Amino acid sequence: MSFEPKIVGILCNWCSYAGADLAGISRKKYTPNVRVVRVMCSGRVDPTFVLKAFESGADGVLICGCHPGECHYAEGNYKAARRIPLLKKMLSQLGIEDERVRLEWVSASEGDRFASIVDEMTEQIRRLGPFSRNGGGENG
Amino acid sequence: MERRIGVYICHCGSNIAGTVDCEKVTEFARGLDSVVVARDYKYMCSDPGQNLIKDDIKEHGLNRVVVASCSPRMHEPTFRHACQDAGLNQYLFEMANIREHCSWVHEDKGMATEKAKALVNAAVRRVYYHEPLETKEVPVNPNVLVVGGGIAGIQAALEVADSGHQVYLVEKDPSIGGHMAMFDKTFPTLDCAACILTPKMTTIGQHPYIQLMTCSEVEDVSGYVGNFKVKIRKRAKYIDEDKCTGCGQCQELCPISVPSEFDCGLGKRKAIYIPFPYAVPNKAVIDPVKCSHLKGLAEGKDVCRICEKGIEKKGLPGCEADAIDFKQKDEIVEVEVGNIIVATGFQQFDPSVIYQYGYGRYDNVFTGLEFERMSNASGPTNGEVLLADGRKPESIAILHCVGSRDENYHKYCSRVCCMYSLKYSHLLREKVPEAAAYQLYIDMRCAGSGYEEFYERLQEEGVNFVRGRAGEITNIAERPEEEGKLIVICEDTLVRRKRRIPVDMVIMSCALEPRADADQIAKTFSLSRKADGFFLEKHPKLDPVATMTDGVFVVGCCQSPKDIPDTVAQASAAACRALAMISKGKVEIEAAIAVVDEELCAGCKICVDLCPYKAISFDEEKKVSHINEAVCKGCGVCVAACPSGAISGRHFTTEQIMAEIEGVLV
Amino acid sequence: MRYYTYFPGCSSSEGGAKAYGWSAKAVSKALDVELIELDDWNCCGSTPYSSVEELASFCLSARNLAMAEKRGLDLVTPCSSCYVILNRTNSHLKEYPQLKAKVDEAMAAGGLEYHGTVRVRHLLDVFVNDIGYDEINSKVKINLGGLKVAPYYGCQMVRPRPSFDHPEFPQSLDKLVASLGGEPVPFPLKSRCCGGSLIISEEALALELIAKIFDSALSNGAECLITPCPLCQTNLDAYQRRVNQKFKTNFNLPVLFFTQLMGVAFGLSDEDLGLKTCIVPAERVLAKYL
Amino acid sequence: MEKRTRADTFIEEISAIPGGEGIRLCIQCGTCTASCPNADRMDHTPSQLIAMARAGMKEEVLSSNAMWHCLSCYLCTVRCPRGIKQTDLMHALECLAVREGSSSGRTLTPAMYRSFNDFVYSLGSLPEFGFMTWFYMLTNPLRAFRMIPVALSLLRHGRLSIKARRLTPEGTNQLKAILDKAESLGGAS
Repeated sequence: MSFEPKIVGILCNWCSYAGADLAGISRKKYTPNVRVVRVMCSGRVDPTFVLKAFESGADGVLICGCHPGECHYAEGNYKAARRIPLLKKMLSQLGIEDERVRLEWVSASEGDRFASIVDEMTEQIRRLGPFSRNGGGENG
Repeated sequence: MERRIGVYICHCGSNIAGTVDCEKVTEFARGLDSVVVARDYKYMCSDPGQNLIKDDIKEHGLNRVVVASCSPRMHEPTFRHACQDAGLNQYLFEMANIREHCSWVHEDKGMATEKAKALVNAAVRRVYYHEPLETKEVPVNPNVLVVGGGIAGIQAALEVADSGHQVYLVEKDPSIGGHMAMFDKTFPTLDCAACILTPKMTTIGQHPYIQLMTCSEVEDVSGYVGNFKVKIRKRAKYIDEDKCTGCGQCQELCPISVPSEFDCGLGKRKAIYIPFPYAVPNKAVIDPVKCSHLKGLAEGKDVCRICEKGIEKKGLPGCEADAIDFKQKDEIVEVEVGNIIVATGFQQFDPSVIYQYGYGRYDNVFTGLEFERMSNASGPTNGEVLLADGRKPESIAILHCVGSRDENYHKYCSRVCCMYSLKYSHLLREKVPEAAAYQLYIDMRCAGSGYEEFYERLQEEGVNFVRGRAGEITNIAERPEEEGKLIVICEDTLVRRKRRIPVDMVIMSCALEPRADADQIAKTFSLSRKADGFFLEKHPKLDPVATMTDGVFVVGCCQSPKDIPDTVAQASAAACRALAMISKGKVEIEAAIAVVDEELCAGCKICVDLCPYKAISFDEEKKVSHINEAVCKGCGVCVAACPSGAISGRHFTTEQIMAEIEGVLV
Repeated sequence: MRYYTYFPGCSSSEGGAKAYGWSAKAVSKALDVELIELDDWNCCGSTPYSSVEELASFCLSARNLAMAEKRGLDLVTPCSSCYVILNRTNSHLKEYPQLKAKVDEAMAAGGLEYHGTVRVRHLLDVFVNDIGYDEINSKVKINLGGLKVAPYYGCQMVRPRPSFDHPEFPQSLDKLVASLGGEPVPFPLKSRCCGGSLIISEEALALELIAKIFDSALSNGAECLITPCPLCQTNLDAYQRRVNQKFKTNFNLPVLFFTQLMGVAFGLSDEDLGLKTCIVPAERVLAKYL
Repeated sequence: MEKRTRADTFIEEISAIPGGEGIRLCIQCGTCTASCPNADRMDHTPSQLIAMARAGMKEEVLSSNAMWHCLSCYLCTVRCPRGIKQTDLMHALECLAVREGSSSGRTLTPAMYRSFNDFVYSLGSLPEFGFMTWFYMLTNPLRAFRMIPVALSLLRHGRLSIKARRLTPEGTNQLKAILDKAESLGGAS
């Protein structure tokens, strides 16, 4: 039985969550490894959410927001665009592989895109192996 | 206070139950902390389904409710109301999306069920921390802003104004009328566009409840549903509108003539001009880019001004109404409205990028709009269909799907081209009866009342229908009969032969595409755009005129290509939505907003600049930030940014989100 | 000095277009471009192979690409056919994983692997985009003023997308001619097919197409044609007489490689350019520039 | 698992070849035919070929001369409104035809291609003179004689080399090894 990673998806309500809904409405199939948590805007994503996720057993965290310029709240996603890279830097210093945290723009019309991102990331993390609490992946 | 949570798993017929083992999930939910009752049911959104919840709330004294079914974007309101009916605050409810995010996207029953459990668990953990919230109501400003003066904007404006509410109609061009004003006849009834449009246009001009602003554009929108503040730039026309009588004397005098936008460059206008005979307002404007006096002023010279002074030696007086005012400046107007209807329309696809069709290289290849003007009695050729050299064409080819249904340009079908192409054939038959007309089509799409009948009528009129898309248009003759002609090369896919069709004139039925400035417009009114570039409606079927931004509606071709009947229907629909809100008089505003804990606030002011809605102000006395509840939209950017954790986002508190994250990871 | 890995292709090395190879080298030298020939390269397979044995055809290209990859430079070819085939292999290997798997396996049999990192360029692309028209213009010793040239692009340098020029209305050769002082004539058929390799099996067709091309060039006042494709050059030059026989025409249009024309403008010697190999003599129109 | 119709499997066969996958997207607009310099010589137009394939007319499609008349000028490919790689599709059909041994008798192209490939296989490079004569002898000696003027003028201008460029022995073996392996792996699909 191959390793099934647990990935927390934090999606903004207006674009990405709607995009994920569209994937469902159009019956697009993708791996069940991502479990979605809804926030109003990717700008709401507090770096501690990501840490919390890893602490409570996640192998990866996927954050999705509206495309730049399309944020329902004008510019929240720009905030995310600035915060998440900082966070990733910090994580890498903790020995957590870069691929375990991913920030993507998914619009309400991009159901297919959401699905393929999920499949892709799941595959990536399968390769990385499970995230072990004591810093970094087992092979990292 | 003790938490008493009820959990309800929906089968959604087989939509969920087909992939997720609902009984197992229910069983799992029963075992969760603080859950006092868990049930599964065929259709939770049905009345009996909702009654299950209501009864349990009363019987088991539930104080938190979780429903696991479809997307909250679908039925959250339904279940919130159910809770409210049973006397439970609607914010003590949480939804788990086990359809769109689970049963519909996974095939493995086992894994889907596991995921469903996790999502339910997360919802239960989250709802544990939910707090009752009171939604506030604010009054709705009864004024309405309509942006764009095409048929869509005109219709919407009239609907609202006729109900006795103030409308501000903003149009960037000197006259309203939009594309429809350029058309000659309209399909399938063939009534003349002007005849049915001009009455509406004049009404707009005279309507006591409509303030029309032409040569104007919306620069900034602030505020929120029911209470928008709008900044409008009125560009200088260099004409005193109150004085101008529209006599047209000035444009007779003006020595500068330039291609007319209204006639698609086939005709000319002056630097001072009235856009077209039935323009509304029927007043002159000066084109600052072309007017030699205004250009002179820039270099400190005082030239021309013939329109103002007239030509003495010829005894021609200048503007007798003394309406010309070269000193006029742009002005910024601010208005307050409760609802905004965006009707900014489309632009015609520029076929010159399809090199092999030769538009711009061959004189006698025309766009649809050019042909509309040509066949219009008030147009540049007085309604005669003429070749560039003035001859009458003996044969004409009409090309469908130019820029539409084409991976290289626009994938979508522009919906109206088949019909207006048929209309062109009919007009040609009227104006050059002896000429042969060819229609090169891929599929004839005539879905609409009276449309298929119109197609049949044209077949009877003897149009040559060729089922095939033109590959290219060339002027290189290979046979004598091709000399001096344009040769349309295509496959007649019904006889399976390559054909070279020599014609005198080619008309291209060009795609309708999003306006070049659609992106700017989207930003101004915080709209989203679809993959094809048109504005995104709230729901493609059930909410086609509303948008993700409450109080802002989209109608007409800025939302997707459509014909006049559909546009008018949509415009009326949007007006009705706005009026509904106006007649209700008040609107609920989001309770899930951010609040500052003044005890914790360190007064660092980081949040103040972060807020995209300028909802946060700084209280200099108390040295703390303050959030305007009416303006805050609850995006949570400030919450995530506050270094001292003084700001919390109601209904999306860190506590709640953390609990949910923990929850999905069982 | 700019460095590139050079893939001459069969025709421009030992084949019918030797002169193309010579002039390409000479002109490159003048432009400080160093073309380092790929050792032991093999035929790209051209159209015939990809038509009959698809997998083998990709392997043929892949071998060349794999060897070029070791060098880490752009792979430059003067031959439009090689250009399209090598590029096609690149894009197909990216697009079709199952194909890549097979090619990898076959390559392994020859002890090679290809990772898909080689950028395949056409010589013309390098000249006009890496070097640039101004630079080229600065090297002109004999201004070609008054020479009316029809730039014939052929198909496979500009199609399919993506290429470095417009697929139906390319401009690079026109601009090149202008930068040499010459006068590019309007030429509607500039990127239409000359019959390609089918000249051998479907001569009648090819001759027809060639005749049309000459017609279009001549009617727009061309004195000669230039081309970036060995096959086009052979067809238009070597078969011009057959065209005249077949259609009772008397075309007498020299067909040069664009590198030969550049060489003339740069004042390079004839043995560097091999003008003598033109079957329709070019001296007549070039006389005043030689 | 519902039973597949014959049409289905033929389409799948084509779709499996790189470039063939587009066949399902065709809207039969005929742009490819209209753009093809050689459509008039084809027994079926390019778009018709697609329609036939989708109707499962395998024999008719593979014995057609249409794909063998393709000049690989890619005009259809850049113009196709559905982004179908028509030229590649034609090549795919050629390969299938060869694989099924049902290539058209009405054109010499397959023969020409084959002799071309034989040369490349054995030499790793193409001696045009040898190749041309070989081809004409193979197909129609008379045409060879008609070609003598062309050949001679090429020769006279030093443009036909009798001796072929050869790869190094190692290179030749390496190439053979690769091609043999490829052979053993079957088609590109």
